[in-house]
Amino acid sequence: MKKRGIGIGCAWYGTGYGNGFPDVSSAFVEIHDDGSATVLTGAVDVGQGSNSIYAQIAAEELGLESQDICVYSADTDVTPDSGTTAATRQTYNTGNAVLKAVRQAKSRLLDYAAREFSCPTIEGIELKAGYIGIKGDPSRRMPLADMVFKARLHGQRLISAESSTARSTPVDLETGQGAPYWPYAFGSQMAEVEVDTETGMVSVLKVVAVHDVGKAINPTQVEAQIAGGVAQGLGYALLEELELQEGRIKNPALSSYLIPTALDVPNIEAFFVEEAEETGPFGAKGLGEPAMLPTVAAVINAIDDAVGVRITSLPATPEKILHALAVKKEELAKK
Amino acid sequence: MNTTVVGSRVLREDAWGKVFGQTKFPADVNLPDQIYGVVVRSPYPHARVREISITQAMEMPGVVAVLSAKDVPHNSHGVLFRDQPVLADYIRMVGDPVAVVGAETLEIARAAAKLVQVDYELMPAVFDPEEAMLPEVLPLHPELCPTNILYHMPIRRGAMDKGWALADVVIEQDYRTQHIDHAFLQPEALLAYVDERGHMVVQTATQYAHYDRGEIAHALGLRFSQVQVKTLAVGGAFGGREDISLQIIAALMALKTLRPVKMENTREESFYSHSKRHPMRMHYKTGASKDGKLVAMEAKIIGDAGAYASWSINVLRKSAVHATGPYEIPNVSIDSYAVFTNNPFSGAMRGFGAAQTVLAYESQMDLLAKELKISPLEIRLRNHFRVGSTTATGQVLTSSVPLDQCLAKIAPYLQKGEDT
Amino acid sequence: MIEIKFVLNNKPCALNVEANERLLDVLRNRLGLMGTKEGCGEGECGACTVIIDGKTVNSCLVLAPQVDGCQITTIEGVGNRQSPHPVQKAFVQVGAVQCGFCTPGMVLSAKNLLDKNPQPNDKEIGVAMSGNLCRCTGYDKILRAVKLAAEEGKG
Amino acid sequence: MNYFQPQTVGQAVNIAQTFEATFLAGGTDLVLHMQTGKIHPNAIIDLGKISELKEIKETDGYLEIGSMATFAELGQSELVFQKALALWLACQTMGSPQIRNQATLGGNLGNCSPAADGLPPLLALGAEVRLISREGDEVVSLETLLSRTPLLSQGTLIREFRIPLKGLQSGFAKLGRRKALAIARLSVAIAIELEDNRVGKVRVALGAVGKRAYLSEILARELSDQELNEVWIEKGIEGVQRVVREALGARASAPYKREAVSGVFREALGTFIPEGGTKV
Repeated sequence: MKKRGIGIGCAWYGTGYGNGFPDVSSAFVEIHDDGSATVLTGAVDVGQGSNSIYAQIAAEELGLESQDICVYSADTDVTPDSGTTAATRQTYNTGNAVLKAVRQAKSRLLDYAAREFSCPTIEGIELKAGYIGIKGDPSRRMPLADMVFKARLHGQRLISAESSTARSTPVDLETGQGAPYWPYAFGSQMAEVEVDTETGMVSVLKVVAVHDVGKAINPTQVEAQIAGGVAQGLGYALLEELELQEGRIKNPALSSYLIPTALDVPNIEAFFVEEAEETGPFGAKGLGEPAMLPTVAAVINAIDDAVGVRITSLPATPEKILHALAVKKEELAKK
Repeated sequence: MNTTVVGSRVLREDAWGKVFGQTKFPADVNLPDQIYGVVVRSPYPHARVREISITQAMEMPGVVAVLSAKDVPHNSHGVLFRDQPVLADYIRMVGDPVAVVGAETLEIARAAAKLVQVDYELMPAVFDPEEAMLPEVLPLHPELCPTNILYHMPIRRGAMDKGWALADVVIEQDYRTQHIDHAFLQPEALLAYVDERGHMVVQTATQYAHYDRGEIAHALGLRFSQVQVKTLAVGGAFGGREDISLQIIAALMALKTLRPVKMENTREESFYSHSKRHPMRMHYKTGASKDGKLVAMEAKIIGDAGAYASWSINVLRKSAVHATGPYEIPNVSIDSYAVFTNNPFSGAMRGFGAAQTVLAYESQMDLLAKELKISPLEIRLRNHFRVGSTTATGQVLTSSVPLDQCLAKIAPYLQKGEDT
Repeated sequence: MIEIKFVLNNKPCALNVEANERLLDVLRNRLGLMGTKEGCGEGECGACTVIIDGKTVNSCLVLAPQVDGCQITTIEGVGNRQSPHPVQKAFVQVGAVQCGFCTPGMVLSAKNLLDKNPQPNDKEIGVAMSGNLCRCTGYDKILRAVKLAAEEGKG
Repeated sequence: MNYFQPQTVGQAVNIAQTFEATFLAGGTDLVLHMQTGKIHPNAIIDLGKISELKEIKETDGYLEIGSMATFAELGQSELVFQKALALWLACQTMGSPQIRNQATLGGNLGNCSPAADGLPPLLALGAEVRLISREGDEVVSLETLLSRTPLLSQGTLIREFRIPLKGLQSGFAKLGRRKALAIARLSVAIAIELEDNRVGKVRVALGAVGKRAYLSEILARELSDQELNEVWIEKGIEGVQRVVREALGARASAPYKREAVSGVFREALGTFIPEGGTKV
């Protein structure tokens, strides 16, 4: 018989290195004569799309389009150190560094523009849709490129270097008390499973995942991170296990160390909650790791809901499930 | 805040190169006159290398060099401690690299690697972290810590006796998680060469080019300014590319031979050359009052660090800090341990210590809910963190704690279909 | 050495190969077509997928002499920046690309599916993509991209 | 290494008589084994260009399947669907699309892994195998062939499979760890003569419970010539569990497999008996 169950899982995750370890990211920015710009950071884009996030941050701040920004990263001869692409820190940390650097270069441009427009403060200047001009007076504006070029002829170079450091303190060694991470990210997922009571096989029918991202800088990438996290969570819950014998790996191959295929991952509904994190770039915080956390719990709890057995060791293999069902049957018989 | 580009579904520029197959991963770059490096790895989990004989391998036509521990200027690397050898003469895990062969073709390098004769003096090994914690077990890193307990983190908050006195329901349970591999799709690969400036250039896929540069420079005795790590496209990482894998070995070969060196792991080699997710044993005891409020929790968490420290301290710290789950519990006692064994070394992996404890704390929540005859959603609603909540480490969450909003969004989906 | 002749991405190609050489190695090392990736070397991950005579296969499990007389399509033969294949366009638009290592194989599997079955249902899409492993995306956006490419094909 | 690519079966057999060669069918196992160094063939005879070996046709009361028919071709064949459902089903879930496009039924037999997906259906359907060697043609039942060691003598070519068309109803189910790219941990193929609710002759074959797929004579005896009803199904489940228990003995996988086989048996029945085999 195939029995269905649903489970819920919640998780939290302190992003960044934590415990007072200096968590610093850096970025260089140059605004070019044609109004495009280049961002250099040490942050490796490991496929999650950080470069594209930095392009959006820089473009937003400069009133440009994302494709006007070249992001070049992780070449030690060229780019500054931006820390590891890990700890769910690159959108937040390097995003902050990029934003600071862009603002610094931009403020030089605004200073110059304010003089050009005879505006006593840069507060009166805005960058919008490729133009630079006086706030509230659409007649007085010029293409950004023209202003940059003018500035250049006057010897101004719109370059900058900035760093951003996350807040974190070491915890007390005896009591563990302290504020080790900031910010924390939260998430909750629901899984619906179908358990075959004869074979112990678990099919995951559906996963709904809701994650707190502060601000989704790119909703598509947020959804992609969530789905990827869920799939890894499903592998963790049901399939994956390195088999060791005296320290030797018995399954060092993708045919024996099994990760989910396209048919093993169900329809995933991904949602995000945006409550701005005041210290993040445009309110954003990281999502990479949190996305995979609640899945395990949702699946294990759903198995219990379906067939009334609690699997306490991962992965929840068909063997463990059948065994637990047999034990339960025996206990019921005793009663 | 009103934004136009931020918040929009901008297309990723790099996606185009990837759909056309143009994007260069480290395996996709070559240089004229390059040689191929293949690593000889230990089949034993704990041993001393008495002697390495390279004569036979060197006699093979096409073999350019065979290097081992004695050829490494500063034979160590590591993210927290430099406790991991570049080429080992003391083996702590199966797969520890003991030598590297450089040859004109990959086939020759592979064949020659089989001819490198290593004389191992086998030593007793320990694979069970709880056994490894016993004081009489030989410590794997006496220079770091006198026993195999690399790290212990206690968290103490409130008063346990008071907490248990308030508990109407108590659930006590053991949980276990397994070793996990990152299984990124692209096995480790790189190209290392000394360029026209006389600088060491390493083109690879990593999570932290600047760290790699520092470790290469340290091991080879070069200035940071003489080492360039250039990151090509990274075929997935998930924490598995944080530690050094082949970077220093390839750079060493390039330095010694002054030839470009190409290295590419097979999938099997890949399994042996990066870290694993820590398996954890977790003992949990959680108490709630009959109104469904969590009042006390005790947890003991033992993480198998394997053969090297890597990020184990940080990982087990993260386990401890997150062990309560996103719930307010006034009385908490948590102890987490990172323990050396002769298993493959554990390190960073997506979730980083917070992934294991989810199994335990969320199972406890459902078990408590069942005892209290309230729904799994209800028990979470009664306990979850809010702005102003205090965590087990005493940290006050001052802003952006929208777990309530997450749960509100999930709630309508908590209905199941029919059995079949 | 064995002389083989085949049509590669619509161009005739002739070369001498060893009997035990894999097609994957010939494509990458002899012909410089680096879009075909090796992820596992055992036909499990699908990163080395190519299309031979209208069928997707893992080029790590094909001996080069086997393709004598065949038509081969690699990722380099599918679309370019001026005129991307609808599948490639959909992958970019939907956001189905993360690290990109599995992407060439995924694109070829999707293209082959749509060549044979322009209006596949969800099940058929899932099955067609099940021989290509991905560790980043959770397949969600990939399956959506294939669906989108099929829908675009309708018009 | 010599590499031959004959155009006809005759040429292939001639080459095999001259050289100590290994036949290359789809290559999904052979190429892998060559790569890992498990096999070092002296010479290879690539059967891929022999079109007569790819034929799937009905002649004289037999479904004839050339040894080089791929799992994809079989899985897309209307004829196989109509006449040999168990085999057709096995072809849907074997490996992945890429593997099914390459792997052949003949290769599946030649490699003869314990979990070979194609063999239990062929056994259940009573398939014969036509072999060609220097001694000449031989038609042998698959069951008999699978009892030989080695399976095939040097230079023997698997020419075709012949499934007698006796109007058997058949079904198949396999248990893997995941839904694609799964090696069978258990597979069950069932073929029965079915008239109304009366079961005639029954053949049950199992995969992944021994060194090679095998046909259970005991089950055939116990389940033939009866009413098809709940009792019969439960009897089948009990029987198949007993067979698995005996076959696996003290192996680590035994406790799980002998339990799980009941679900696989039921699912296999459900593939050709309505109501999933749970109700009749």
